[in-house]
Amino acid sequence: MNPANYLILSALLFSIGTVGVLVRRNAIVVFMSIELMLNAVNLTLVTFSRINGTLDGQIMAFFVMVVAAAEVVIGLAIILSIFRTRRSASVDDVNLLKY
Amino acid sequence: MTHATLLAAAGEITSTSTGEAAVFWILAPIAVLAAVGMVLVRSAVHCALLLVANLFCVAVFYLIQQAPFLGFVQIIVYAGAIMVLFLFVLMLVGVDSSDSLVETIRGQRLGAAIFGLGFAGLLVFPIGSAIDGGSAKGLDAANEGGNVQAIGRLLFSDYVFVFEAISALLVVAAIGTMVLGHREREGGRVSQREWMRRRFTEPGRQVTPLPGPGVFARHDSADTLGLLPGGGRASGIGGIPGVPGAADEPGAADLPGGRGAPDSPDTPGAPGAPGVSDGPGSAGPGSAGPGSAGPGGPRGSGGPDGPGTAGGGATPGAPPPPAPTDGAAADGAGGADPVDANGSALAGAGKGDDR
Amino acid sequence: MSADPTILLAQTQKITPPSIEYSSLSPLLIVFVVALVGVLVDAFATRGARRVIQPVLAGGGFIAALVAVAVLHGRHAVLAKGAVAIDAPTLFMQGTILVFALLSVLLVAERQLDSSGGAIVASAAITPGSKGSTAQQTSADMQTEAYPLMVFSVTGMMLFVASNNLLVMFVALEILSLPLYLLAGLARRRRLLSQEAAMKYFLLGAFSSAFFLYGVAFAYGFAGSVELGKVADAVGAVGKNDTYLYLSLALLAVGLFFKIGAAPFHSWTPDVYQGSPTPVTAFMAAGTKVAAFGALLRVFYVAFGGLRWDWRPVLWTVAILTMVVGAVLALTQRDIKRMLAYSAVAHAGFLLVGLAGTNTDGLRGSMFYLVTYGFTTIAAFAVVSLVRTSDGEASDLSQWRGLGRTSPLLAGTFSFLLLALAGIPLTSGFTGKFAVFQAAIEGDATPLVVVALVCSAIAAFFYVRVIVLMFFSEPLAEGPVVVTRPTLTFATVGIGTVATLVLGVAPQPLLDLANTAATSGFVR
Amino acid sequence: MRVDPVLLAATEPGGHPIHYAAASGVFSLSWLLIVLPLAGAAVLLLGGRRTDRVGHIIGTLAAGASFVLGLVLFATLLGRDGDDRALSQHLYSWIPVNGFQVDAGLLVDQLSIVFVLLITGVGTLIHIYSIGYMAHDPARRKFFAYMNLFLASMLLLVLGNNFLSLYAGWELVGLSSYLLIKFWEDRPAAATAANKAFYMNRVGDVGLALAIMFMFATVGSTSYADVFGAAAAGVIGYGTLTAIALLLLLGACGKSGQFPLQSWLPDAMEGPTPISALIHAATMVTAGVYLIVRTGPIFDGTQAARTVVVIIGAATILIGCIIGCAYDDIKKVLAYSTVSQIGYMFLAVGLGPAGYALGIMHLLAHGFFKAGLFLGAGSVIHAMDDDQDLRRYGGLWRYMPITWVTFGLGYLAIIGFPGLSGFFTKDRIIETAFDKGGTSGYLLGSIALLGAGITAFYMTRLFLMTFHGKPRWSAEGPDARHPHEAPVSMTGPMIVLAVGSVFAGGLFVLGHSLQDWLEPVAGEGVEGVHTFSPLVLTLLTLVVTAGGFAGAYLRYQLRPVESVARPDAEVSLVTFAARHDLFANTFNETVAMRPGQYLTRFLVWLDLVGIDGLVRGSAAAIGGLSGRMRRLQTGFVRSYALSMLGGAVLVVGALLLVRAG
Repeated sequence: MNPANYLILSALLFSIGTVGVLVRRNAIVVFMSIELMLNAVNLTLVTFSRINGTLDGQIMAFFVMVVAAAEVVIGLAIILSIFRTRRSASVDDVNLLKY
Repeated sequence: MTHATLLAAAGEITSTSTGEAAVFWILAPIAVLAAVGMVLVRSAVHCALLLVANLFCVAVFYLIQQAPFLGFVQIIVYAGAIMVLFLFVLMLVGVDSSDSLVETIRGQRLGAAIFGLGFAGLLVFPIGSAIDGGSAKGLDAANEGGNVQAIGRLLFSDYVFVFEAISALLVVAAIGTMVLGHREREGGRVSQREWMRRRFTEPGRQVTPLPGPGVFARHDSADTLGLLPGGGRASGIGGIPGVPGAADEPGAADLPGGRGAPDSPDTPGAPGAPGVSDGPGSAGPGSAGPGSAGPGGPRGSGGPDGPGTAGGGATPGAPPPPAPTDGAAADGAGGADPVDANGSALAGAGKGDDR
Repeated sequence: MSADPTILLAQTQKITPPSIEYSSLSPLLIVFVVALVGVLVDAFATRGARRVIQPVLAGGGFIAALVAVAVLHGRHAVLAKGAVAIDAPTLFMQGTILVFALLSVLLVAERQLDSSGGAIVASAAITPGSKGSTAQQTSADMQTEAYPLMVFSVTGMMLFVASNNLLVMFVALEILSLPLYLLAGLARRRRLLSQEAAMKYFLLGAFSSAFFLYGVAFAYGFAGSVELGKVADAVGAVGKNDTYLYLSLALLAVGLFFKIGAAPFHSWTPDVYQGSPTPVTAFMAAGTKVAAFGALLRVFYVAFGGLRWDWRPVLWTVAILTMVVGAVLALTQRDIKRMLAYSAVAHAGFLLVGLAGTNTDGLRGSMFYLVTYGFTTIAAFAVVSLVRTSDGEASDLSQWRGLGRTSPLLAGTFSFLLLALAGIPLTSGFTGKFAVFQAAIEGDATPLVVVALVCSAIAAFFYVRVIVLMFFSEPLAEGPVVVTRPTLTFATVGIGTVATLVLGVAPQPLLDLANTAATSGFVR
Repeated sequence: MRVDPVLLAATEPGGHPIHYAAASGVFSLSWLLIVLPLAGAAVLLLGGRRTDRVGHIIGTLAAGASFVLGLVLFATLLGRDGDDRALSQHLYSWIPVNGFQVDAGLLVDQLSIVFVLLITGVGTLIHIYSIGYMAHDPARRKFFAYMNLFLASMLLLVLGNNFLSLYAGWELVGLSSYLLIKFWEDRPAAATAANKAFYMNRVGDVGLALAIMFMFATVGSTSYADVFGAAAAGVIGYGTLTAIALLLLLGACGKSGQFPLQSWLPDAMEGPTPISALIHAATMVTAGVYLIVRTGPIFDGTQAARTVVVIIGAATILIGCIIGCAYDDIKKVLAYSTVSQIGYMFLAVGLGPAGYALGIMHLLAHGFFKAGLFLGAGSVIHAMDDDQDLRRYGGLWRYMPITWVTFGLGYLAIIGFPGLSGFFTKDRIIETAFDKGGTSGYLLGSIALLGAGITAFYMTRLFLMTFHGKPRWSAEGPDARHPHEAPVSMTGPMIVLAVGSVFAGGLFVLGHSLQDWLEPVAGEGVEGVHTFSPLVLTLLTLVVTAGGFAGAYLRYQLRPVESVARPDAEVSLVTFAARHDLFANTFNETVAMRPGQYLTRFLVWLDLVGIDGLVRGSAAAIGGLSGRMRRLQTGFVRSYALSMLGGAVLVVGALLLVRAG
């Protein structure tokens, strides 16, 4: 097996993540889909790290995890504050701003 | 692994060990299935668990791809901490909340399918063609002194600037949660005596403990509220038969706060309890008509500029109306379709319904 | 890098600490430290004191950083192990960001808009509709964390334009974005809209940054490094399989296009601009645009300069789409902030026209345009925040009817700013457009300029429509009130308007500056 | 005020030496020409109601002062050598970076000073007239402010020494015109007309803007000296030059109401009458002619573009004339007559250097007589309680003798009565058109000649229906009219203009004075071979004109005029013509018969539906598009994400395609 198969796997995961963002209505699930995308990118980075023979990819994946953690904190806080107002975590319900 | 090491010593690897291939071909489908499942299952908690499964698979891939540090970090931090945070919030939001499978935006599913597949195709095929003849250098040389050590070394030499910069991000995250979650106490601490006094003297307060969710009124007494399984007042939901919002998100109001919400909007809420008075119905997307006739409904829809007033809420100068909390006002506008409310302001611009 | 033989001896050796030229990073560091001090102030100062200390601290920090930028001028180096590039374009854009941030801080610090004072919510944690949510609209408090958040965001912006490394760029993108997501949700009035803006901005921003990150990953896959210079070297090298390169370019572009609000990645712009507190909108419109464009320029010129004939068609398409969408959609807007948001989209398109020239002139034109646009747009949003009803800002266009009769000075100023946005001669809008269009013509992008001209003709229509509405309609009986005493907002409007006029009449010094910066070019 | 760098630019190798001396002495004050009215406008607009009482005086004084200064400059220019009469004043460098040279400055030369005199002179007169005309308007101050603003803009337009100043003036003129058309905004028609003028002008403006961009792209400068130098030196390719010229022409057509952008001009008559006289007859609409003469060096290089100018001019002459016959609204008839007279000017300037001076000459003469006619019309409208319908006039000469005389002189001037200005200027254009030679010469000459005939017809019709015949109004009853002469402030300017209409033409033509004066700018008018001897042609023109006059006289003087226009179904002219052989003899007659009438109707239709519809239609289409695209912004995050993913797919796909390709 060629190590680059991981790349294909992560491309698939990334795409599934994008579809998740598009079709799910629960804001938290949408956000989880974004996490899935980031995770797929991490897999790509680690694989490239191996292909290139440098550890930079792994370092980057590490940083991505930290960034993702910070993003999760902010994101969940925002989602929660909306939930407390509207009693709904559905992204479709926040559509006062339009046209 | 040893095979790979040998190859790496010889230069480059074009194929991995059989063991790795086996692991890959077992775990990759699981990872993909977990991801697909995450997109498809209704329950948000199931989604989270499937994502955890996916993260585990990927962690294993890290391990077999000479990234043991990341593999464990993935399990400990990602699957362990971040996903727990997700689950925690899910619990907060309502553990049994699940998405409706009915798509309300026209063309969204189709578009998602087309673009999703297209995007996957655009990524997978070029990558597939790029793989041929490609080779991996392997990390044996880099990991010589130990993966963790090597990463640590890089982190504090080449990447030290990013490492420093990322601290800003963490501070921002901390401030952010505090801004959105922390509420400064006003007027000093309220003593227990004061609380109890309020509990009994303020009109309309529930003196006895509230019934659990799903408990129906046993009698007509005002101190026994009839609560529906969703947590809303029986009378409130009764006013909006068949509202999809209420049906879709029964758990949406299944919060301690929601449960404790007093039925009469002019009484102050229980400590920390948000005082949205009308349950999930008026927040639901489909709550047109009677559903929006909450206390603030007429006011919201009658405002001069639809969405604007909706969020704006009570005007400071105006005498306080009996119940117009601005959440309720907004709900009213949301239900009454803000576009229609002022749709005729500009000819041809945004008239009609938004759905 | 890591294959360095010293690593092999790892265990026994100490890490040699990298030398980081802190003096050259001083603008960044000053702003960063100010942000951290701001956090401490928030923790320890009393509520009343915070509202005074924070803006002074932030403003002072920005001024100090501006001084540092000025001192650094002429530096041309890659610092911090290839993480940061300090060169003339970087310093130019950092200075620009700082000036805009300074103006925005003035707007945030404004306390005399109405009885409550300030556009930032008293306590974001209070749920709209709950007890206290009405009271907090008139409360004299504000969420003073907004200042450190803003300063953090400025840190991110400054790093974004300075990053010489795609990873740093990604981190900077997040540092600039996360505070903005939060700030978007801090409007005092119309909390629901504000929270909605925060949520939309956050979800879409996170979505787009995932694309950006994927692009970074492919760049790494292609070049083995994410340093822009090394990517450029790899682009130049022959015989490499360049699939990853093109994927990387495309995905990075998606992320950056999102940030500048180019179509079809623009859809967050109107919603977020409308919902956010107006000072934050102004800050976003001016600051983020500069930062994102700075990064875009760097990525396209430095890392992928060798591929310019390949990305040109894409850039053309996106530029045309952006201009058309922005100009056409602004026509039928009823909310003034939303209209300005679409105008921001159209302006992103005009900026892309300059970039499409793919030459030094394009660089100069874009930088100049960013300055002119930023000043005008901050002043315009500041004016918007001055026209109020009892319910907050009178953002609906119909409420602006006849404003020219009731408060001619304000309406006149706003008209001037709108004319500048429309690109009428003797305003900075004209000189800016002229600079980018000229660059595009030089760069053989004449068809693009034709489209741009048609779009600016369309755009002029809706700007003029507002002017006509203000001056040639009868005022409403219960019209909005124009606030009369807001010193800080007046200062911002004044500075923005004067800059718009001066840059329209005598743009030469700034053009010279931009020219020097552009000709000295990016460091690699 | 430093020394003009134009000199340096103009002596570069390959550059055609175009010499503009630096302005000194009194000429260094030329910026005051613009600043005076601008200051007037500023005082009036910023002063608010405080200046209500003296507003008209301030405005008039500002215009007058500008005129006096113009006269001084003119006199000083007269005292200079013929070759030394172009003075460029450098004001400041706008964007002086390498390859980005934009200097702002003023150019006082033979051409611009003539325009300055016209603009400020007629402008001042009309300011004076407006004092009386607008006396009862509560917003008179604003009216004067806008008029001052207009003067300043127009002066900027003609005085700039580069295309950007010209463009700035061009846009400002459009703005003030818009404001003035819309002045009586409570009339819906005024608002509509203003918007229409705005649309149409934008179309033209885009042309001008593009032309400037092109110039800048090819020459790297927008100053007249550099651009003309480059054009003369052949630095600009023929194709580019033609494109620039055609785009300039588009701009000129928009502003001057030429085919196919003419239809805003008659609608613009919704504005107050002094505005119609000042802006939409005498000055602004001639900006197109100015532009073409000014950019003569560009048109010199491209015969194709010049041909287009000629064609547009000729087409517009006919269209204006024919439609002019069809209207009963006094101001609209005059408006179409303006359109057709400007057509003459376009025809003249399209004929090349030989015609430049003629075009300007006609422009100046037209400025006098058309302004006079409009002011007279205003006086009539004033007297008839704001009724503009010719069919309800009649026999007015008795009641308003001064208006009758002044209007009559203007009328005689426009139809080319021997000795009056139109006779000198229009005849020369017809002559030059014939002299062009060949088939095209005959064709153009014939059209111009025919135009003269039709002009005589409809102007006579207008004149007779207004002042002669039996009154078709009554002094009693609910609709009682009490026509009266206008106050002195109104008749004064009318008299001055009438005198101008009588003598201007002769003054210009005598001893080739204007031609010689303009020669350094416009180039030498080569006295070509005459197709017809001037005498023959003059007689021919007179005959045709007399024919037109006779036709109208027979129809509208000897026969009663219905006070209500006949419905279209009854083709009045044709029945009439059938009964009267005499009438059929005249040249006009053949045009006014059935085909003519169809043509008229078709042109009116085209005017209202075709072009107008096109412009309006595209505006509506964009509006509709906007309304539809707006729906895409559904407010759902997921839709936005979908569009982003779509965009990502497109970007990735496109780049992979580029890679594969």
